[in-house]
Amino acid sequence: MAADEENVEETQTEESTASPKKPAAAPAPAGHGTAGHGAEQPPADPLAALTAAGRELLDVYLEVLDEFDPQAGALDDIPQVSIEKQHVLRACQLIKEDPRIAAKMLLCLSCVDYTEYFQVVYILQSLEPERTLALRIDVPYSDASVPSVTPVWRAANWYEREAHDLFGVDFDGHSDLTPLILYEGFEGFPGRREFPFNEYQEF
Amino acid sequence: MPATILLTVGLADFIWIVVGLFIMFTVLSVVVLSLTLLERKLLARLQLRLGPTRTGPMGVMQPIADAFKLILKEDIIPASSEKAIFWVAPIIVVVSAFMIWVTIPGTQNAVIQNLDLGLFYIIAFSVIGILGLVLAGWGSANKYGTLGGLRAAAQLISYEIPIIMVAISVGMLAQSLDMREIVNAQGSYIFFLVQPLGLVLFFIAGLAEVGRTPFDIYFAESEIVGGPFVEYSGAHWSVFFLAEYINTFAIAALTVILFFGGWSGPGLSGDWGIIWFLPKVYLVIMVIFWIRGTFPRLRIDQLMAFAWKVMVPMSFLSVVMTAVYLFYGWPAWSLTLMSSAGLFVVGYLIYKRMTGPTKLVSQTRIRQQALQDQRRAASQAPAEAGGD
Amino acid sequence: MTQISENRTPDAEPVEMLLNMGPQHPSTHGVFRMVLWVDGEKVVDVEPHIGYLHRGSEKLCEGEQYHQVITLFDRLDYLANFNNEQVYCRAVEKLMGLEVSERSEYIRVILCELNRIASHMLFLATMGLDAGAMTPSMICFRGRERIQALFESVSGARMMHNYFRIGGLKEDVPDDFVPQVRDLLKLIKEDTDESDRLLSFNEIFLARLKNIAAISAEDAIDFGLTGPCLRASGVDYDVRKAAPYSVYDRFDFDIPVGLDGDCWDRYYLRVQEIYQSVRIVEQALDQLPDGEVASSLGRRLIRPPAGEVYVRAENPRGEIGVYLISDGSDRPYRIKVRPPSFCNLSALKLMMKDCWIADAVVILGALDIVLGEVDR
Amino acid sequence: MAEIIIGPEGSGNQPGPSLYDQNIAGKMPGIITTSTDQLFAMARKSSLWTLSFGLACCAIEMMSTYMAHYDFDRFGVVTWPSPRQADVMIVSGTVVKKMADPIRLLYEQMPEPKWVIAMGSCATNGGPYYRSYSVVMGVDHIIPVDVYVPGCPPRPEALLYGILKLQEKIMRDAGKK
Amino acid sequence: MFNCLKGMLVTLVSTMHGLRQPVTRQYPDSGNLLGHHPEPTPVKDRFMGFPALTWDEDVQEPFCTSCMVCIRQCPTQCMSSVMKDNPLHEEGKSSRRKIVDSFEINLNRCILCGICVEVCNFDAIVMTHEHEMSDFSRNAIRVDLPILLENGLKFQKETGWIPPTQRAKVQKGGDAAAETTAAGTET
Repeated sequence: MAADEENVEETQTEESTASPKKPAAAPAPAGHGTAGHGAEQPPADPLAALTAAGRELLDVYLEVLDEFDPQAGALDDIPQVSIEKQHVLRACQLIKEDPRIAAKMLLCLSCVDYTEYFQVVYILQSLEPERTLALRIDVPYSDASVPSVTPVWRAANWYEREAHDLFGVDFDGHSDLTPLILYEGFEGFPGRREFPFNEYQEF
Repeated sequence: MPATILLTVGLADFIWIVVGLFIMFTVLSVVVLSLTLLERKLLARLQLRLGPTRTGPMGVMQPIADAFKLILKEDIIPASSEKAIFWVAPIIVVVSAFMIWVTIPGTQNAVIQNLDLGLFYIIAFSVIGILGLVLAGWGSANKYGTLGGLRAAAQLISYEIPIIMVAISVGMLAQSLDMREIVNAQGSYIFFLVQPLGLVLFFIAGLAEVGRTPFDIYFAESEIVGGPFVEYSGAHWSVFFLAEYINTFAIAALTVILFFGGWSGPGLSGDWGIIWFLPKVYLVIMVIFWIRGTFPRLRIDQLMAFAWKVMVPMSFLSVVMTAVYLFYGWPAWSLTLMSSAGLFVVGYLIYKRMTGPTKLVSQTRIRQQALQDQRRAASQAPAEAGGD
Repeated sequence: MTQISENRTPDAEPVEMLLNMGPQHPSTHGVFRMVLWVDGEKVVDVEPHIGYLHRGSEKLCEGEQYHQVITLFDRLDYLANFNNEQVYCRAVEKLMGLEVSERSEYIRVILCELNRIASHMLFLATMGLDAGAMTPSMICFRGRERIQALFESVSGARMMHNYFRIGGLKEDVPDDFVPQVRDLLKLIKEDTDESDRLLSFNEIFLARLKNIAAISAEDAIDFGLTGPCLRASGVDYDVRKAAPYSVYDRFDFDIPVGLDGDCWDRYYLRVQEIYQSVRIVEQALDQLPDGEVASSLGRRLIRPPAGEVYVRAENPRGEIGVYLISDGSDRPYRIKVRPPSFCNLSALKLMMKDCWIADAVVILGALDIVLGEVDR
Repeated sequence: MAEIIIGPEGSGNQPGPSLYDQNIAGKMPGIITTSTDQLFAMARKSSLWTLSFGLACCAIEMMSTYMAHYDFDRFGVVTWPSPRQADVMIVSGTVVKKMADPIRLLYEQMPEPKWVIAMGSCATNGGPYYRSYSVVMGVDHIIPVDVYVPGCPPRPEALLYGILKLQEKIMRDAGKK
Repeated sequence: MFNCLKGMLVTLVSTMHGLRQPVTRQYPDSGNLLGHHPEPTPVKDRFMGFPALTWDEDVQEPFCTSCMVCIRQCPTQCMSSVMKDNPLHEEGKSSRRKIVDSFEINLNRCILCGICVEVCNFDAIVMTHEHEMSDFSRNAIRVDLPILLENGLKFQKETGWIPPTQRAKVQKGGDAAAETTAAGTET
């Protein structure tokens, strides 16, 4: 009988600690250079997860984007560079056209809401040799607009429309930012953190 | 109108026509019900299924339930449609379908009104149905419907020509356009033996004429969701359905009459010939359903090209061959030979036309194989080098 | 809709007709809407509209605990449930630095490959239906039904399995799993052979599919196509080979590659992929080790350390990517899925240049989209 | 979703007797009506043509049901692409707000008598997406539903059982008059 | 041309094959009709149907103590329950201090994921093989404690269900007994 009781308590304590709580402060974006990490974390090397080949690639990557003051980082084991948002179009062109990287494919364009600013993460792929890269830009809430990269990769078209739908980020130079997946007349930006969940009402 | 008919045909004939029409209507309705059941059961068997089993024993009541339900369904006339045309179109289709049967004989005597120009009459009336389809598509004020109607017009008129040509060649062989005469002319040998080319052309064109797979383009379900019938519901729609199956039956019956000797067969004479006639017709219909269960659908441009580049020239050829044969009075096997040669040409033409993509495929495969070998060699080479 | 009609003025000659396909249309594979401008039977332009199945999965994931998210991932690409579960579990495992036991990796691979076969079989079925042939669909569904029966005996559900766990599996496979799968593979081969004989080289089918919507490798890469759609254009890119994950580097299999990048290549490539998947499963069954499969986490609540990770995998429809951000709590901070069909579909406009209405249906069918994944 | 159809109390959202049925009943003399009603109901229940209409995950199981292994055709259930020729609408999958209007339109395009089956938990009440901002909490907020098939997705057998239930309902409704 | 004919042959062969053996299962029927596969497909052992609560035969009470773990872990939150003091515990018959007073599951909402079974510490909830529960109204399939227990009992009887934790013990105990019969069983 004691075992049962214990079990109950154990689960409950576990549950109580597990209660949903919003992060008091947004997690430190991993890609912000050397000093970008939160104080509570041990000052680990952000590039620790990179393999040797990854580091090599990162060096090349930094060299290619030298003119935009890039900051090195790593998205887990993917080499990553952060730049200022106004350079993104030119940088993307360089990344695509430079033979040393030749990231011909845009795999993913993700928008993340850190409650104070957005981050737009481009995950890129070069096919020969097969390598993955990440490019990250910060977008402030007050001025949520980014140069569109549709001239570089046509794949960005729908991704940008989607991000515009869900997060309200404007993409300058995009030909058609009409709602893609939300219906016309939807209010708010559901991707943002402050957008509430529905409360279910039983009928 | 009735008065003039009375004057020309006489009272007894008139009564017989009315009674005959009624009998025809009943028989054809039963036939359509049986066909829908046959189609569902046969298709199910082709597809490893069982088909209807739960309505009556083995599902035999299924078509009756369907018919009842369709008649009881609400009949919607869309607000934006041309109401008169919307109403009239199914009637045109079904009347033309029924009118064909006035002169198609089941046996020597089982015919409502035999006509000397029976074949001509049938072909003439079968064209009227197209008008109904076009009107239905246009009148329902639906874009799918309009597209379907236009497709129907293009398709059916194109395939009308080979049918006419083949019918002419058969008429020349039998020296008559009277359906009974045509059957009687096949006493010694059925025309299939002397005109295999004609049969193949007639059957393919007939499939196209009733819109059966692979020619079910004007109501292609996955493309234009039912074409001209998209806005029809309830009884109106069932009328189209009825017409479609009557036409299928008519094409099968015509195939049998023109090429397989109709009701003539060993052992049975007179009106008992119906026992030969019906199984033959149903066999042809089963082949139609079999084809339906196997083939995908053609595209409209491929269909038209096939009609005008293969079917029409070859049907002309068939007429010419028959004419030559008759003019010189050659023995029957010479026509068989010529016709078979023509069939071979058709086969070759189809082969040429249709194997274009197959050739592309084989080329692709060869290149692909080469590429893969190359790749494999490339991937093995460094491994070996590393091993060394 | 208003802006659509403004785009095209009726002054221009020839007048084009606007044809609306979907959201309910027999061949849109769910609820996808495309607006075609047609000139007679020719398609002049196309405007795809998605979002008719946008369920907000990514947002919902932020409100679910890590193990509950698996149920939502099941329903993303509802034809490749195991593959989706696998990529999500791998993402969390990578974040936590968990090692998964050999046996569970092998079982995952076996189930994923079987799921790939099931998905491709559904593709063959719908491809036949789109082209107007009914029987292949029945044959393919017979095979699919067998695979689903196996899934049911393994995971307890035919489609939404919820079987993979972070760090392992829910439970071990049943005792007769290996002989069962071996029997199944034979039947799958038979079914595929039969459907292949029936449809693949049928002249009408070839005429309908060959040289339709051919796109070049450059275009395909630029549009971010992945999976069979990319490989049909001749690009030899498959995540299973290019960046082997799980235990895929231990198997010997080929990546079928097309050359022309047309619909038929896309179709036939999938037929060949079924055989390759069968090969993988056979090898995996031979190598299947013994051992523990249950997750080392047990019933503990999962709290990965703060960080982010991007994990890729090869789904039946292409490359799926999961971009997962954790803030150290028990719920993910953000999950972004890179859906393969989403990118494949965005190239629709290019593919439907200058085709016929009947082709439009076939092109869409050959893309093999799953709307649950496109809209999320 | 401007308006919500609310059925009679206590019965969920069941549709009342349709106008069309009432008309037929009104035209027929009493005794005949009962038996003909039964007869008509038998015809109707044996020939339920569905609108081929898949929304999400459940659509795949619905397709399985049509295919050889389960064979919906045995029940006389065949699928037609146009709503005009359909009797039953199987709402199979999540109903999203963007899709709500088309679904309602389709329902209105179907001729009477017509029935709706809500297949799966999403179509019944939102299912796993009950917290989503874009999902309708059950298709019965938009159109009246006759039979609810629970499950996520329901096995094909469960859907067949739902059809049997619907047949039962059709017969029962005919007996009531 | 050749391939077209080959395709026709395939359908014909499958017909001939099919004349003997269509794959269709006749779902509600349990007999006759050409003798084809009379029985509907049986569900597999592991099939996850709708959840139900189990009944402890030893003590004659539910296993469930209403600890709310499943309720919190349910992705769709389709359950609710109320806890009460266990009268049997006061009598000393049962080891459970608390017992379930009422339990409600909205099966319409349930997505059959099996998480509740997995997290349950008391073997109190099972996924039964029940899956045909269509009904005419929206909330008809909202089941409460008696029905849940009834379903659970049915499932227990049908499958000879042993609580998973005890199952492990039984297996271990069996092994231990086989190896060392002398050793006493430990609780």
